[in-house]
Amino acid sequence: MPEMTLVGGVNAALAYEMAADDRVLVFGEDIGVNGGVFRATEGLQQRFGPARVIDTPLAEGLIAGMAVGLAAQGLRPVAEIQFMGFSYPTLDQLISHASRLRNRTRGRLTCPLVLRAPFGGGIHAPEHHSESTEALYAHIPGLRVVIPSSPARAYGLLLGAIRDPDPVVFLEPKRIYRLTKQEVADDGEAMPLDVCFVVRDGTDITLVTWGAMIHETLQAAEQLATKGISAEVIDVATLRPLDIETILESVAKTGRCVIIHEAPRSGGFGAEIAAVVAEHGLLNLLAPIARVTGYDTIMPLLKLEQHYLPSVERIMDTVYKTMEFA
Amino acid sequence: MPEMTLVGGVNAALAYEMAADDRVLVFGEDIGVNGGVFRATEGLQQRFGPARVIDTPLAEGLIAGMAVGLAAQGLRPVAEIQFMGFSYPTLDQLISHASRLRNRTRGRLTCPLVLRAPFGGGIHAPEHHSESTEALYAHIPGLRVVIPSSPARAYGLLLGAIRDPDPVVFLEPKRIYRLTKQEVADDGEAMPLDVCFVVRDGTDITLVTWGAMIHETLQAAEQLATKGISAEVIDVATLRPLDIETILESVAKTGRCVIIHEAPRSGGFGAEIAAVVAEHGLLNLLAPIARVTGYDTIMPLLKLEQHYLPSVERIMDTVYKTMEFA
Amino acid sequence: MRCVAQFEVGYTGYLDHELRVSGPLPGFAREPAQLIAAYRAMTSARAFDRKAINLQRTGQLGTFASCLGEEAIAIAVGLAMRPEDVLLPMYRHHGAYLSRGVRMAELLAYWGGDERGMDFQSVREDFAVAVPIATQATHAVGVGYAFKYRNEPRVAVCVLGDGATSKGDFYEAINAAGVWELPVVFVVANNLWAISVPRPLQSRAQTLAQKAVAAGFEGEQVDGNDYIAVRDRLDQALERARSGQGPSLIEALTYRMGDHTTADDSRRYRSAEEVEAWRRRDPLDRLRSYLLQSGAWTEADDEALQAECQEEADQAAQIYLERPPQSPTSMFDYLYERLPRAYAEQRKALAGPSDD
Amino acid sequence: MRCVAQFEVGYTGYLDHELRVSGPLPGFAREPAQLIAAYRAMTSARAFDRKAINLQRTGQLGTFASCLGEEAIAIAVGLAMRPEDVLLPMYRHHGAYLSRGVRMAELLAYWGGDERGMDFQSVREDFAVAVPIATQATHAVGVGYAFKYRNEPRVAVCVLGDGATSKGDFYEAINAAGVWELPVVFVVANNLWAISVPRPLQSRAQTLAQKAVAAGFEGEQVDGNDYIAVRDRLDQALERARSGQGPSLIEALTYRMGDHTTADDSRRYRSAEEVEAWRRRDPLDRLRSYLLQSGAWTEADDEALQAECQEEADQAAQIYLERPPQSPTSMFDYLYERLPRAYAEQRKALAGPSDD
Ligand SMILES: Cc1ncc(C[n+]2csc(CCOP(=O)(O)OP(=O)(O)O)c2C)c(N)n1
Ligand SMILES: Cc1ncc(C[n+]2csc(CCOP(=O)(O)OP(=O)(O)O)c2C)c(N)n1
Ligand SMILES: [Mg+2]
Ligand SMILES: [Mg+2]
Repeated sequence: MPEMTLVGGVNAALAYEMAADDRVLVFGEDIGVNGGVFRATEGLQQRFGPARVIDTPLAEGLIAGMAVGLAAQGLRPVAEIQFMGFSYPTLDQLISHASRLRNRTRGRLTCPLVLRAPFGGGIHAPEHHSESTEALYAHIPGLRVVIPSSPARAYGLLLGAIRDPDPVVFLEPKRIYRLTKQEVADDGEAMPLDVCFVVRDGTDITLVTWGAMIHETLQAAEQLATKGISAEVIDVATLRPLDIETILESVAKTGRCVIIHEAPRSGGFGAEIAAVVAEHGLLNLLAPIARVTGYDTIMPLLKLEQHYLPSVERIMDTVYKTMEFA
Repeated sequence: MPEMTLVGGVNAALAYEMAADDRVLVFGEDIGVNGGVFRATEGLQQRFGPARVIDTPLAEGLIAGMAVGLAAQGLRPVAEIQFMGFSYPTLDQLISHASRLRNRTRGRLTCPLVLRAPFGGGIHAPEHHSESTEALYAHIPGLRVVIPSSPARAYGLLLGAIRDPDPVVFLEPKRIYRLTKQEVADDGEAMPLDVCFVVRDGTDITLVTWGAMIHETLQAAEQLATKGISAEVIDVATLRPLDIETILESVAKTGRCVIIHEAPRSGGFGAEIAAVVAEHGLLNLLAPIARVTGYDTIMPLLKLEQHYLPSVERIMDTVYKTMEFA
Repeated sequence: MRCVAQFEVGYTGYLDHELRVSGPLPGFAREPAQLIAAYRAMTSARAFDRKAINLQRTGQLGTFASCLGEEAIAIAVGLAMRPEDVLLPMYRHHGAYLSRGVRMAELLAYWGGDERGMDFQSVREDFAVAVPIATQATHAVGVGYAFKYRNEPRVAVCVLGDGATSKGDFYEAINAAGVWELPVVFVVANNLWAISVPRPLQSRAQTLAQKAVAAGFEGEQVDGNDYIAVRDRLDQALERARSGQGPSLIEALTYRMGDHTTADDSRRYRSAEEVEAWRRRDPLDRLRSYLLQSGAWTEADDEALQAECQEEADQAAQIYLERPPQSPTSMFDYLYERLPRAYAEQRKALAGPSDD
Repeated sequence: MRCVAQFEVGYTGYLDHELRVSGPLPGFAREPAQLIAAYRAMTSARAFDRKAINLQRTGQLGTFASCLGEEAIAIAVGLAMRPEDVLLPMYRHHGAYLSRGVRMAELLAYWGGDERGMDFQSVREDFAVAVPIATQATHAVGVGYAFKYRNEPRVAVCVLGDGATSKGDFYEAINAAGVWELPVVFVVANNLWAISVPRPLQSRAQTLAQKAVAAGFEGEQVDGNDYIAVRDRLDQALERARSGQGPSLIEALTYRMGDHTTADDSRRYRSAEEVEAWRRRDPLDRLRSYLLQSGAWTEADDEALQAECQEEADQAAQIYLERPPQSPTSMFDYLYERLPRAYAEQRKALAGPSDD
């Protein structure tokens, strides 16, 4: 089995599906000859030609809109937005069209598109290159919002996304694009887009997170283990539709829940998870639901970004407080 | 004191502030000669001239971007987006610039703009004319998001918004634009943009809502009173920054909390309120926090829209369930 | 300064409102049957329009956007296209759908607030009405790309208003269609108003056709109230697109004779004189007078046609009004191919205890 | 087809890379002092560039976008503008800021990841670097509108890349500037690449200057590596804008001699030959050779200048590196004029027990 990084998983999934299905087109800015600024599409244009791996003009609204047109025509467009910070011009097309095409036409037209974008901070990038605005996308009915946090899940979930008959926003945690390698079978096996993954079993507290924060959360869980605290870690993976059962089951077991995300706290997707637990799991709770998140500020430029991102320490502190609650 | 409708309150606030401050410019589509499709700007162009009351080309991105430019130049732009469903092309400017100008330049440039848009369903309008996507705006640090739900609050909060030194998204519940009249002193008195309003006192349960749903919520509260249930009703009014104290105080008193909004449930702003209560008010809770919301679907065309909107009945049902919880 | 590039915008009109004919007519216009077919379609579209406004006035339809005065464009688009082409319409030109086979009752359903209206039974690849202005323009790029990619001799036709040409989407689309030389025809129905905003406040460009210069292909103007001219230029543009010669932009000069929609009162912002002046250029009157004058059509034919079209619209209204409503739960049934279990409970709550 | 509109795009170049002079030079170019001042500014900007790349390579600066090869545009913009004009820059043309009085250490702070860098002490109404492509174009409309509204003889200058001209924002901005005849000059620095995407993939338009046709005003091309030409055309455009004659679009033809940014490797997508061919058109070399040839400048002058500029950049780096860091809590202090109490606790948590 080949060893893959997370971005390697993305690349392998794209290559696999392009080879298997000539309806799959990949496009975006700098994704052709250059292979994408993160090399997610490396080698694809060489292999599949410029008609299927298309460098577009610099226009994100166009990219989203043409994806809708291609999808309605039965193709399988996979568009790349270079950074999430440049994805906002796509929102109109996603909200007004991609998410609605099927409903609007009662199934006559459909919109099986994938819009990929790297997201999150911590790579010392310039302004607007470190956003985590997944909550905006996750609030839109008709979309799926999927975030892989390991090479295997990047591969499997992206295949699932491309094959899904409905529009998928696929957000890639760029901070961990190359952080770890993992053996992943390049077997074309897709993963489901409606489940959370329990990535570490535990009994004392449930830590819920997604994207790059999985990394800090698992580190925290390991350190907590040495202090005798057994943390269960859930990778949400698909924010819409949300697999609340897996989260509620875990909280039913542990009685405590901490949600960790990079995005600003207020109105972040952690709120939805907290709300669901507060609505359906209240009686199981032994302590308040806590959130460890980015602050309600503008993501700082690189000199201060590490102060913005939730750290292992901040997670541990909150876990301690939650454990001590009585 | 003049009697005003909610949209009349908007119009009066605009007129007052334009007369008082010649830095105030009003612009958008059809807001000049036509006075806006809802007549919110009626009479302003006649009174203040086309240089201050400007019909723009049909381009919402332009409207938002030029507002940023005007604001940075020390003017007080008040832009109208004709319907919230057409506001998505403004998101890039709001997220990437309006909310950040002050922070990016450490206060050298600032962005005192107001972006007004009618929102919400129930007026039998065509597709895209019934949206409630306030949660998208409310997740953006650096913005204020304000929603009036009475003529007096429309007047006072809009004055507050125009005078605020930072960008404000001002969402007007169009379903109740003309529903009620109220005596409002046209005295230029602004209301604060960081408080929730307790619009009905009660002791048994806290109902939290905003915008047009205030109407159904107050109706529900009245009917509940006849059944011996005393409901406190909070109009959130400003979603960002959120006045959590007022909400927590009320829940501390009542022990029960139902949040009502028109927007789709998942990732709606109700989640944030539930999360805050679950984090800081857990011990006071006698029952799970419930949400009565629009469904996680596309707002239907007019034939079915009444099935989508939370009704008095749905609110009452949820209140009963919450009251009966033991 | 050395001149490095030069551009021209042409204008085509064959039959003006005083029935003066310029130049030799294109072939199709010399066949009375073809013109009569177009005139029938225009008349039918206008009857539909009248009926829809009536239904709206009597509370049986939602807000409706009338096509009054723009039927020559709508019908020319519909008739110039082949069934396998794809239409990406705005909300106004019902006649284009109708002449492509969409049924009146289907369109009424849509404007009556029933999603099934856009699940029409013919031309099933045509796009639904685009309400957010100009957003359909980039869809047309995708559709055109799909045709080109699959090597299909098909054309995407995207119709927009004058107001729509101010929006970035329009520009991004024409620019991309130029780059990839896509089989897309952009038709700008310039009816001089975008709700209350007159054409000069949309752009200082003397013509909207010249917007194509920015995208590196040709734009042209046509008399939008002259069916012959619109149809002729569309035929050429579609043929160019179909044979791999890339995109075109046609600005059709017309006038919105009615209010913007039934929710609008255009007397607030424009003069009765202006409306009256354009009434004399009514595209239906023009074609009818021309046909009557040519002898291929008689007053009796016309009376019969009017009655026929009225009848057709009445029947469509009947079908529309008698259609059983959708179940409220249908709002969940087309959200995704299969409803995710996360929303099953919401659907159940909406259905209520009795329902499914 | 009748022709109803015609357009032309002109091109201006005075001094080409083989030092051939065309036409009579504009007045300023006949004063050696003026050209020397420009050459100094260009040399200084290049030294800044070199220093910044060095700092980045040694881990002391963030990702940096080099201006190498585009200094004639940057400096012409900076010197053509008056202090009271407002610059709306993209991220690349540091020289424009520098020649308007922004200090090198300030710019280094910004590129080093410190927000204080955009709180520069001169030209305080200039906009900050716009990272999201073309978003500054509509800001320029607002700024221009403010000038016109207040009757101030000031000009907004908006600089964009070739890639930026594909974006709807650019188009919406030029269109609106046309409608309101605003005092805005749009400068497109066409360096033939947008990261790895070559100019022909951005648009089929033969020139980017002709994009202005879509907005109803004139666009023109200029040799962007010829300081004299860029400055001359900018002077004219600014003068027109200042005197109420509305907006202009200038496409300056140049070449990005370096990588897109320090995070890019341009060898992946373009040939060494192409880069080499453009190296011979280097705008600094051209102006230096011309000045040397004219006798107004000597090799000794040049050596002194190089040393001086190097020294200036070194000193700026020193100031930058020695500046005490911001407190982490500063991320809350410029979010709103006054921090809403909703976020007070977050700020406190960040500050930690010891801090304020
Ligand atoms: C993006 C967007 N903004 C605003 C509106 C509201 N609106 C509906 S129609 C219209 C005017 C459109 O004018 P034009 O493109 O000329 O088409 P016409 O209605 O004249 O046929 C406006 C502003 C909209 N539907 N979409
Ligand atoms: C809206 C947006 N999309 C994508 C990017 C990423 N990006 C940064 S620079 C660039 C290319 C810009 O090219 P051009 O406008 O020609 O300017 P140049 O860098 O060549 O000076 C891209 C795609 C961005 N900054 N903003
Ligand atoms: Mg129009
Ligand atoms: Mg470039």
